[in-house]
Amino acid sequence: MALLQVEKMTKEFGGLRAVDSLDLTIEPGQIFGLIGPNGAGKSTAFNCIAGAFAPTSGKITFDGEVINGEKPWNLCKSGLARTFQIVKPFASKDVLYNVTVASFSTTNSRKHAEEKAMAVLESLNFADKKNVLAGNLTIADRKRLEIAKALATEPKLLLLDEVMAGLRPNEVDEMVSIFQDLRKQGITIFIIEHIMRAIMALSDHIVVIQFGKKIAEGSPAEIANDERVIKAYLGDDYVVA
Amino acid sequence: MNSQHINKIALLGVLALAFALPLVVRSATYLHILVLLFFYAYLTTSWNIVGGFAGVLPLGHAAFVGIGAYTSTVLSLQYGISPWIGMVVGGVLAMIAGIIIGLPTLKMRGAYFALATIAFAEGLRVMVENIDYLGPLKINGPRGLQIPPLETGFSHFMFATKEPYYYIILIMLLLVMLLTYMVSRSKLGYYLVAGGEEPEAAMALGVNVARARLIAMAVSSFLTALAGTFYAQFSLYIHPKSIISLDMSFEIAFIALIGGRGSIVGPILGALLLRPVSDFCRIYFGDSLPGLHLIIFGLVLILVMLYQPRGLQEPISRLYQRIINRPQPATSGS
Amino acid sequence: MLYVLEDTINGILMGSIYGLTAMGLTIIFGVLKVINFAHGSLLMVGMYVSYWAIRLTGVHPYVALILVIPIMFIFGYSLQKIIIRPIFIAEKNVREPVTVIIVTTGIWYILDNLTLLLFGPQYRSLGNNPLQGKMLELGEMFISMPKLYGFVTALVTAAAVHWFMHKTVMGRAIRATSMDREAASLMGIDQYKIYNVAFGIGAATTGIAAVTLIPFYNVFPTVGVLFDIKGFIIVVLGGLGSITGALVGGVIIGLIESVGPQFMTATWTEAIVYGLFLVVLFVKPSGLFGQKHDW
Amino acid sequence: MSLLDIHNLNASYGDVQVIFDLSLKVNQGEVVSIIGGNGAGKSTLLRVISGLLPASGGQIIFEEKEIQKDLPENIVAQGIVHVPEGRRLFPLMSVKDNLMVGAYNKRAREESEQTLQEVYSLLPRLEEREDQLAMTLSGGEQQMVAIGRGLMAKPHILMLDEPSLGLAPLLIKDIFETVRKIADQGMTVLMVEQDVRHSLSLSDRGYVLEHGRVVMEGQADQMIDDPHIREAYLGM
Repeated sequence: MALLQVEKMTKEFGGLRAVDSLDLTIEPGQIFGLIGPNGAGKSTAFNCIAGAFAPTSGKITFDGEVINGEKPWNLCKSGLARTFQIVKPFASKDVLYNVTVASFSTTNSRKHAEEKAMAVLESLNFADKKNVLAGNLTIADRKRLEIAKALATEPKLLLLDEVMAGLRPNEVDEMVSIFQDLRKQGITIFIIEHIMRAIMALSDHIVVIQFGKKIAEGSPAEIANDERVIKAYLGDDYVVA
Repeated sequence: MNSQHINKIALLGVLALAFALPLVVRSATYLHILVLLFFYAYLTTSWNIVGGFAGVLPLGHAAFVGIGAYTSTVLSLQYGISPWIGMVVGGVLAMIAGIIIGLPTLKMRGAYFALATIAFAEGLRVMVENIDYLGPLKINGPRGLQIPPLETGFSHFMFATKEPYYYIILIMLLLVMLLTYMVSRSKLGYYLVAGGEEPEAAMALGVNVARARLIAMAVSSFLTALAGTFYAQFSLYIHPKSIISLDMSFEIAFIALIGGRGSIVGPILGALLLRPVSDFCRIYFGDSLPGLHLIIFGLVLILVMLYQPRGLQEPISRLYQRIINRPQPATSGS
Repeated sequence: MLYVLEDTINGILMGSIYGLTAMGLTIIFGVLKVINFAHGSLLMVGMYVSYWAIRLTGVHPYVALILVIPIMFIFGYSLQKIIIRPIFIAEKNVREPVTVIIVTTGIWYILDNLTLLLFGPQYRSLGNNPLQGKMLELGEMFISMPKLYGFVTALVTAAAVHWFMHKTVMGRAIRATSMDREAASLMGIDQYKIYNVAFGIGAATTGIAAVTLIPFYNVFPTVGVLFDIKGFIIVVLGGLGSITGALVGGVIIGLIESVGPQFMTATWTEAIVYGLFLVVLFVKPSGLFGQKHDW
Repeated sequence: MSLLDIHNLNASYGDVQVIFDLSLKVNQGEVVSIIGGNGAGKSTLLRVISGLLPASGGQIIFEEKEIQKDLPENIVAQGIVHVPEGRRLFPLMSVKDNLMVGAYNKRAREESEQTLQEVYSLLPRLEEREDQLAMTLSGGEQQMVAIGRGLMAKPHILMLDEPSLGLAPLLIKDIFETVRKIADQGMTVLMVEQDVRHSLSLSDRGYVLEHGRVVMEGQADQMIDDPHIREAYLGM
């Protein structure tokens, strides 16, 4: 059974169709990439799935439950965690505090929550920064914190929204290996990313959308050579060599 | 001796000083000033649970003071019920009011919430001023209620001297500080801070921000009302214009903002700073320069917002850290 | 029946003056997105300026507008430029400028109490003036002349602001800034200067409101507080940022206050106003007119 | 000396560095395209030039004057006009008022009526719709207003940020046709685009950005079919 099933999802903003009858199927254990040119509707699709807003129509099924329009905090408890494109740390608090907020979603005890947060930080080689104020972190560390927070909620599906934007090439590589590790631990990953090199290296399966519609899907190699994809990215007069 | 030891000793020293103070301060005027200082510190600490941790700006907390004061006073005057019981009843009523007012407003943007709380407090004041009898209960409208000092004693919450009031409010303050300390280290505290700083991110991490704020509002209004009963028993006269006043609501917020929102010591610092200004201005310049203390409040508020927007608690605790760490430079991080 | 009609007319007249007192609040909010808690104090300052301008020159109250409008404009402009602007710049990246609200509260306290120091707590009334106690007799109804003047002034001011915002370069720049600060700066508009001007205009319209009030209303240091809270209620009722909304909100309050006492004691009407405010806030927080820029 | 000369520019959002040691120039009368995938730093570059985002290092020299420390409103006054990504019209203002706001700077203000007629003759649709509120226009029309509003400011250089963004293919052709007309009248244009083919076909020169750095530059007609561009966009 698919972990996440999106059927005929449409989202309109005042007559404008940002997402148009989109179908997606994510199998457990997959790293699933969603790409498309600027303004294609990726973030809108992402936000509908993550519960930031309800789709206008269509059906989203997660782990056997229909989750259309479900509140974000309930989605989190059912095992769906997300990161934000613009990272949102609790800036006046330290790293451990930030992650503990997240691990409270599975316990009421501060001691347990902190222990769990520490375990997540250690798994990401991040424990040495536990007392640093989140507002003082570098961007790479903020992205890492964002992932640590999402992981501390013990997700089955991790939604990643451009977590590599603004990272240096070596930091991107580090991020890629973190995600590969997570997959090994059995976490399914749904990723939107602009850095093609990374998404091509990571994904098992990629869906490309333009004007809110799916225009192609397949393995990274198939996508990179798909005529419709190349035209979507490079202009529709582009001569495909 | 490490800094943790110094902290403990300093804390004990301050506590001992606070308890010993009435032995030294024999003047009823100064004791009165101290009682009011602690009273405001208590109110601000209660305010801080919602106004500080949750990051919203309530500007009508005097309404809860009024609910507490009126409830216990009416119950004790008409039915002879001990103010201690009335205190709890008032707290519960205020909590219900806090939930009713918070339910629709806590989701709003900050300015709307601030306005809604002001309107609630002002509306309540106007109603109290208009009501002589609420069913069988005598509210006495604009004339207010006088508490005749008939029987003194603990169960009557009435004393001939100021010292007992001093100790009661001191203990109330210490308890409420302990409570906010515990809240700040609990799941609720974490959720309030997270929801106050980045509501969207907090929700994605499983935090029902509106519910956490509502709980904070309920706790805060309950605690605030308890101080209302104290005030009624201390001053023996309550009156809608003085106890449900905008000035009181704003003073609470000012103390918190100047001292430091969302910190445990912030309200104490704010009260230590502002209350004496207010009292001494009134004593010495009340006739010649009326309103001087409010001008000072306004100026201090603007300066703090300009240069220390997170309150004076921050630079002061930095200074304290530097002093206690001076003998031996910071050794280890653990 | 006639009483009700008379009260209704007087309620509309007084309500439009309320609307005029709140117009500056809504303009400032529309551009800066900040609720100016010192707005009542601006009105109070305007009333003292009008009072002294009329007293010292002995002119007809409305002639004093020549002095009051520029003085209040400069006052508002400077207040924003000197005190509020630095906070704005420091909080540039904050979604909601709560600190600015707090600072305007500080300004409120300073202005009210400084006035108390300077002029004392006593109520001052203009006393003998050409509009004092004047009534217009319509059949058996008596309509207050100073309020009628105020009503006309409120409409003229609203029309003038509308004209300014639509037909002048500065007005268009203000509207542009209120809709999209960044895009406006790409058009060469200095947003902080626009804030100064908007604050100046807000204060100037408040000064006009002060002139309409002064022929029949006492002035004292805390007079602003009454109008401050009324002003918040009016602009939220009408929809923050809307000038028509401010006038309509004002008229609603005016009507409740003047017709209400036919059915209940006068002070109860005040409670009804707060109740109505809370209901609107709960049911339709964007106000009756939404957050439209109708100017 | 070029009209616009950028040397070793660096820029960051907070502590995220987005532009690294970037150098580029635009000569009088040229059309220059900046292309590159999502997130390559193209829009950021325009935001730094127009003063919305401060540069953290390097120089921007425009008409022989350093401008990297100037405020946006002063940069417009000197003749650099930025038509932002996503149009950013003033939604509740009429088309005409939107255009008139474009002529806010002193240099443009005096000639605004005359410029308006020029813009109308270039974009006749706008005259038909001059009283309509901007928010009621279609995406293509909104982009036309945005470009017209930029022209109202009397630019010496017009910077266009993704004018084709979110538009259907037919409308994209219209927009590029308009840009072509503007260039033919002698306007210097610096354009950020995703639509490689269209933008390079009307440009004199082009730059390819990747991770905030220039990775390729050259004559537009030579770049147009270069396989490296595809690699830069699709990552393989």
